[in-house]
Amino acid sequence: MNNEITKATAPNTTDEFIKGLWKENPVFVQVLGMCPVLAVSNTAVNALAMGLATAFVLIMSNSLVSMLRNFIPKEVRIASYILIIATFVTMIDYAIQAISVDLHKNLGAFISLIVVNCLILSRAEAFASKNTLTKSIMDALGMGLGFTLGLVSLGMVREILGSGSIFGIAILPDTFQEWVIMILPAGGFFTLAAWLLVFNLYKQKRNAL
Amino acid sequence: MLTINRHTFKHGIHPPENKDETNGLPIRQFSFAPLIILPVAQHIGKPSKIIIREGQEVVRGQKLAESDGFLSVPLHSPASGIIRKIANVPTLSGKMTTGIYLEPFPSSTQEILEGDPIDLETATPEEILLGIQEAGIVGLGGAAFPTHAKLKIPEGKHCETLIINGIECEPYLTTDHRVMLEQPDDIFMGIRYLMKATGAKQTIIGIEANKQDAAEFLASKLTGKEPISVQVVPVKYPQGAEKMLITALMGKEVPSGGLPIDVHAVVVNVATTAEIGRLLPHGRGIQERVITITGPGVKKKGNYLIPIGTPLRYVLEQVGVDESISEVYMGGPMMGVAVGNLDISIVKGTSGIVVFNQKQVHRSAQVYPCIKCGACVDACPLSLNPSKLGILAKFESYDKMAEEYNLMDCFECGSCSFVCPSHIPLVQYFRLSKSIVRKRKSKNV
Amino acid sequence: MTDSKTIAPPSNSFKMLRAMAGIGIICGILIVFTYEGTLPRIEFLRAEALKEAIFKVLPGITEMQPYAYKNNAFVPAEETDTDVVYAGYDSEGNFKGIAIVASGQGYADQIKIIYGYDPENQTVVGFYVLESKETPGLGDKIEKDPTFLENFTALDVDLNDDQSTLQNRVVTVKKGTKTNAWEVDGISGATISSRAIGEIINASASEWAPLIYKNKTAFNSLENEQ
Amino acid sequence: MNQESFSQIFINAALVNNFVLAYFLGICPFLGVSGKINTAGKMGGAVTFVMLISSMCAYGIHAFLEAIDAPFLQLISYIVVIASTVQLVEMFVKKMSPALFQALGIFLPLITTNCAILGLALFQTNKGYDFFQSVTYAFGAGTGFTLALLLMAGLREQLDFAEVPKVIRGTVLTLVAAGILSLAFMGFSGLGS
Amino acid sequence: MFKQTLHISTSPHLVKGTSVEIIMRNVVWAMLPAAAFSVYVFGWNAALVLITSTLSCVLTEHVLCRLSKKRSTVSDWSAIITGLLLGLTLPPTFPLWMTFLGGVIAISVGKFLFGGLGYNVFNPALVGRAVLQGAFPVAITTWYDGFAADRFTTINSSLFAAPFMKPMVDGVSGATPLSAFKFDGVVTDTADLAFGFVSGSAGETSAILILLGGVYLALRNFMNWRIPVSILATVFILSGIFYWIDPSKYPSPLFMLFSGGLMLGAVFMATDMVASPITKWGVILYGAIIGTLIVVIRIWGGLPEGVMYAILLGNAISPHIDRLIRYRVYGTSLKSS
Ligand SMILES: Cc1cc2nc3c(=O)[nH]c(=O)nc-3n(C[C@H](O)[C@H](O)[C@H](O)COP(=O)(O)O)c2cc1C
Ligand SMILES: Cc1cc2nc3c(=O)[nH]c(=O)nc-3n(C[C@H](O)[C@H](O)[C@H](O)COP(=O)(O)O)c2cc1C
Ligand SMILES: Cc1cc2nc3c(=O)[nH]c(=O)nc-3n(C[C@H](O)[C@H](O)[C@H](O)COP(=O)(O)O)c2cc1C
Ligand SMILES: Cc1cc2nc3c(=O)[nH]c(=O)nc-3n(C[C@H](O)[C@H](O)[C@H](O)CO)c2cc1C
Ligand code: SF4
Ligand code: SF4
Ligand code: SF4
Ligand code: SF4
Ligand code: FES
Repeated sequence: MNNEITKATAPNTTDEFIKGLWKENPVFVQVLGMCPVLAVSNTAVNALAMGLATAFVLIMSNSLVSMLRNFIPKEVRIASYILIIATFVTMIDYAIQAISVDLHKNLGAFISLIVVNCLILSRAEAFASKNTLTKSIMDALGMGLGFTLGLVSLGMVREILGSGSIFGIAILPDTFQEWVIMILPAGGFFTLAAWLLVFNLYKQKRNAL
Repeated sequence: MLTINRHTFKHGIHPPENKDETNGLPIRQFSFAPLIILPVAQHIGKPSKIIIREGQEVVRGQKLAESDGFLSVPLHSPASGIIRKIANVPTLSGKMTTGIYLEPFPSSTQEILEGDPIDLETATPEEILLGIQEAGIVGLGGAAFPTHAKLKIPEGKHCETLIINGIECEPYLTTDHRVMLEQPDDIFMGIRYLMKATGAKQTIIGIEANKQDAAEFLASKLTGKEPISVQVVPVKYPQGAEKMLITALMGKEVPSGGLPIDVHAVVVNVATTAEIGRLLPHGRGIQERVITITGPGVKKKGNYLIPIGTPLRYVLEQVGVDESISEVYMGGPMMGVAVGNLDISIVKGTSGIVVFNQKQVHRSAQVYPCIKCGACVDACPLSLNPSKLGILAKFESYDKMAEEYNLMDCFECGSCSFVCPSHIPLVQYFRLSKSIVRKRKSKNV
Repeated sequence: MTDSKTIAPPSNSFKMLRAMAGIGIICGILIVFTYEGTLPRIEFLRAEALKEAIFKVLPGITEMQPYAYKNNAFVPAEETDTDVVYAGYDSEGNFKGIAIVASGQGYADQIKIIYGYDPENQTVVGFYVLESKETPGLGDKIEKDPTFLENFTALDVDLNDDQSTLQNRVVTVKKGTKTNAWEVDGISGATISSRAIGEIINASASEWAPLIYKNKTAFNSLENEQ
Repeated sequence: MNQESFSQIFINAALVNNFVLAYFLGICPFLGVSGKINTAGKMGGAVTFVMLISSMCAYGIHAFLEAIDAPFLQLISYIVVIASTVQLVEMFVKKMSPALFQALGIFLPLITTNCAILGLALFQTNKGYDFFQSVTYAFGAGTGFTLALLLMAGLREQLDFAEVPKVIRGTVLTLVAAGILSLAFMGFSGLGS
Repeated sequence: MFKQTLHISTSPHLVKGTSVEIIMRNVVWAMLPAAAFSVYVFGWNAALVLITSTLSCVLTEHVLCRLSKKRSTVSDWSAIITGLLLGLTLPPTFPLWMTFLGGVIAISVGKFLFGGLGYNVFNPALVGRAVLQGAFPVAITTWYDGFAADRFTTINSSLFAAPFMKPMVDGVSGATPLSAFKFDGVVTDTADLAFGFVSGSAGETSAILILLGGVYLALRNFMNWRIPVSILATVFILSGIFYWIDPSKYPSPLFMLFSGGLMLGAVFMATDMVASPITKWGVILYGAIIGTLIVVIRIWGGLPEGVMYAILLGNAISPHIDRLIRYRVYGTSLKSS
């Protein structure tokens, strides 16, 4: 379905890129792949790392799927996509471990869980399997960045209120009372709800005009 | 035999009774209005067929219209007089229907025309039913369902128990109370006819504890030779509803969607019974009925024997009402219908007229959302969930109401609306919802 | 999808096989290359982290050596061993103490810690949290709160007379009420987490301290094999 | 090796560290299938079942990969084996109970690509549970997932009949309710120790 | 004579004469003695917290109604209940800006988002408190002993912490009977508990007065007495069994009944009819579940007190209770022949 919308509204490659950032933002509009969004957005750094990792997998898998799209028979396409995605996830998992043990510890199992993030599978299925390499890369870039943007905007709110810092740098005075709830699971639910509310209000206002 | 029950049906409510002002006042004859207006559709079922012409002179008790099929009863003239007009008349529901304008002869003796008497000893059950139909009798308890139709036991069923409904649980009304005190012989005669017609093996007269005097009086008349007993039950609304009464007296429940005959019972109102006992031995038709006229807005409160067809405006002029009257109900305040037009007239089903003035009507208009206090759930005699039904009705989920929450069982007693602290018009919602569901169903069939 | 299950023509299933095999090969190559490429660095980082932790809990050491407890004796550990502790030595090769990893239920999830045990003085000499999901700002004070960490510079874990277990239970008491050397001063607002630490150390030390104390000579020499 | 007792593992997985409300796993089905109590219950049952099966598979795979010393294949083999198992379950359900299959709609196939399932497999490996501990863990996690789903469905069925502004109706309201539910589940913290 | 226009309404033409507003107003009256006593125990501190929480709830309700262009519903008194109850669950020296925030959250998140009066699936006051407890766990577990000599002359400085800033902790902080029991094994005397000579949140201090308020409401039929009875009975019986098994390890049932927020929760909070089941048996089951959860959390959980969590979980379960426990509709289950 996504594909039809895409074809009708996004004729050129820049549009493929832009749509993921805003109009079809995976977090705020499509509400896809919510688990990592909620779980690792308790700090901006985690959110950024997770977003980039997801974007990496998205770009790589979209490219490979697009390149192989004429080679993969329909019957085994989902299986091949999963295989491809799992490969890139394993790669990024090791890469992150090699960069920093701490970061890997913070992101926990959620790096591995990128495999099952339906955003990636749905892009492979709905877009990359039907479009050229460049378009697919643009699409993945847009979606990946849009996802990262969504994650980081959540992470920033949660980190500022929850720890008084942003990207680990304290920006509020020492006497600031942290809202511990923001780092707790409940805070994740609430922050996402608040962002979606803001988005809905904005949409409503725009439609009213 | 007089028994006093401690138990009755589950749930229900206790609205203020307000019966003391009229329950001691004997039934008094009402005068004839200068013009009597008779709608032909006075009962549930098919309206009767008019058999007189404009300008014709008629005698009191003469048939003006005859029954049109099984679910229909004739209409008798309440007075000797002249037919002025056959034209549309207003009714309680606001719709116009065909009716007869009758001008009684002034100061005529008002002798009553008699027909073929039905002899209790020799008549067959079928003949009794026919006699009841010919007498124009419908349920005087309020439903105005043709009594002979109700008494006809369907193929394959049988009747064990005849229940005489002397409950009168509506606040304010004392009609049945007075009938029981003043017409015991008619009642027992009626019972005999009814038992023969239905084949019932026993009769229970059910009376609420606030009419202990009537219960004791009727019990004192029992000879012990007939299988008739009087049972007193605790006061609770809506005990008069036949399902509740059966549960209170017999401890049985009428199956959902079923009729009393499913538990081998037939329920007849006590005034209906008295009317049968009075009319059948003489082959007469019904021309008048007992009506309680009461309420804070009425000057001469009382129980009156009023000719059918008397215009409401005339009735109120005769008894005198306050300047500031603001609501008039036909029937009691719990189930009765508010009158919008005083030009309607008394019909066979009218059991009371209650008049409220400004003060009583001053109720809080503020409707709050349902706070799920559960008062309605604990009030509903049928154990429905009015809270849920009300919310569903608000969101127009009528099918869900009917399928999952037994909407169609609701008999619109209004207990839920009475107790609701949020003033949600629950029963009003349910009436509407039921009619919509019925319409949808009939469309689908 | 339709339900008709027609048998795919051979050419088609060959294509499928070819595709899967091709993808499998590509993926395999990618994974193995990444794994081989990153493994040394990952192992290095892990070892560094462990070493750092051990050096933290055993002040003054410069070398360490893992030992495994096998067949009632401590022997230098091999890679596959499970019950491993780490002996620490100063620059002159003197045995300074043992670092022990332990874990237990905290407020949020399992807490994994490492602590240093000095069999000579029968005290805990250092403490470090390896893994915890305790609430930031509350329970995570067990990692940062200096007065709490102070508890573990000389925590008494004396053995009882027959050297079978601890003389006194290690207990966490309310903040500011510590009176005995075997008590841990709790953190107010994080009573549960700080108690959990006390309990973890108590349980682990009751098990390990008698073994280590009995066999302390086993650690005396640093086998220089690297 | 892990010393936790079965009851401890179960309570931890079901209540204290509820997969949905504390670990954020399986949020998508949680948001997607919690509209009706009936479907929620079936989905919960299906997920629990798949969890039990994949937990056993994962235990086996892990042992095998340990033996051949190929930890880098963990993720790929977990996902492939779990996916095929679910495929089998799906075919089985479709055959045995077409009504159930209909009710679960598109969600049964999506269970495969549900992080709660994969997360379970990864966590049990990380925690070093033995076979029976793993199965207990899977059962606890499935129970917790079902519980969260059912509670949410009950709330949402009620909220369907609330006068809520349009901008809030739907996902926003569900997330807020989930947040409060997650706060309420914090009451269980410390239980399984 | 009949110039009057007649009102046409549909039956029933009689109503019982209660209204939501009357019920809510009476609940406020019933809470006032307990509130007044907490002021007596904790001085102006408690008064300020109660006033702030109430004001903030009422204000939030008013503003939200205005923003959504609805008639203000402040006059139904329910926001006042929410505010008072929230205040009663907080420590008497809780910073006022946090108290205010709690009120805003209670009404906006706990009530308004779900559709306002009658639609909230959770108890709004407890939503407010749960969020506060999640956000500021230290401040909300910092207790002071009651009956301080200067309680009517000075005000604790932590009340006036600048908005969004940490409160300064001064004065002596005391342990609540429950945390004293859980962490130090100290049992407080039951009479002290019942009459309020303990530290704790404002509403924890006077079990007797709360109980009296509850009896008043139950007698006037403004409250479902089955809920508190079922909760208290469950707690009493369950903890009685454990106490009987091992009195040295488990607290006595009387201690359980009169300590912590149990009384307040059972009488005033679990009884919020909006978020509780509707049938008699449903309500009893609901009470039993809450009671069990309280005992489980208090005895085996990590936290000393579990009333709030237990009631919120009870709220979440109550739609299911209403679905499973319904009255048998008259005449059903008998076959219509
Ligand atoms: C179409 C129709 C058929 C009825 N058939 C019977 C019947 O066969 N037997 C009977 O006892 N009552 C019958 N009734 C009457 C009702 O069951 C009931 O007695 C009547 O509505 C008055 O009862 P209530 O005033 O308690 O509601 C029938 C009613 C209607 C509308
Ligand atoms: C809510 C409700 C209340 C009723 N109250 C009475 C009553 O007080 N007295 C009465 O005779 N019938 C009452 N009825 C009507 C009875 O159900 C039943 O129709 C009647 O007793 C049958 O007798 P009838 O056909 O002779 O009127 C009530 C019906 C309903 C639905
Ligand atoms: C959101 C939240 C998080 C909490 N996190 C922790 C924690 O990580 N560690 C801990 O010991 N207690 C934690 N608690 C528990 C409370 O702070 C608890 O009341 C406290 O440990 C009691 O100790 P006190 O008597 O020292 O105040 C938490 C409570 C809440 C509400
Ligand atoms: C007996 C009773 C108890 C109540 N308890 C609460 C409560 O604990 N919290 C609350 O916010 N409102 C309470 N209310 C008020 C009211 O029900 C509440 O504002 C609604 O939940 C708002 O929809 C109570 C009302 C009554 C009658
Ligand atoms: S595939 Fe995953 S992310 Fe997508 S809807 Fe399902 S559970 Fe959610
Ligand atoms: S592939 Fe995913 S996003 Fe696309 S229609 Fe299916 S579920 Fe929706
Ligand atoms: S009107 Fe209907 S729902 Fe209401 S109490 Fe009467 S029978 Fe029950
Ligand atoms: S009586 Fe009114 S407010 Fe109470 S539950 Fe019923 S409908 Fe709701
Ligand atoms: S279920 Fe976790 S991302 Fe969807």
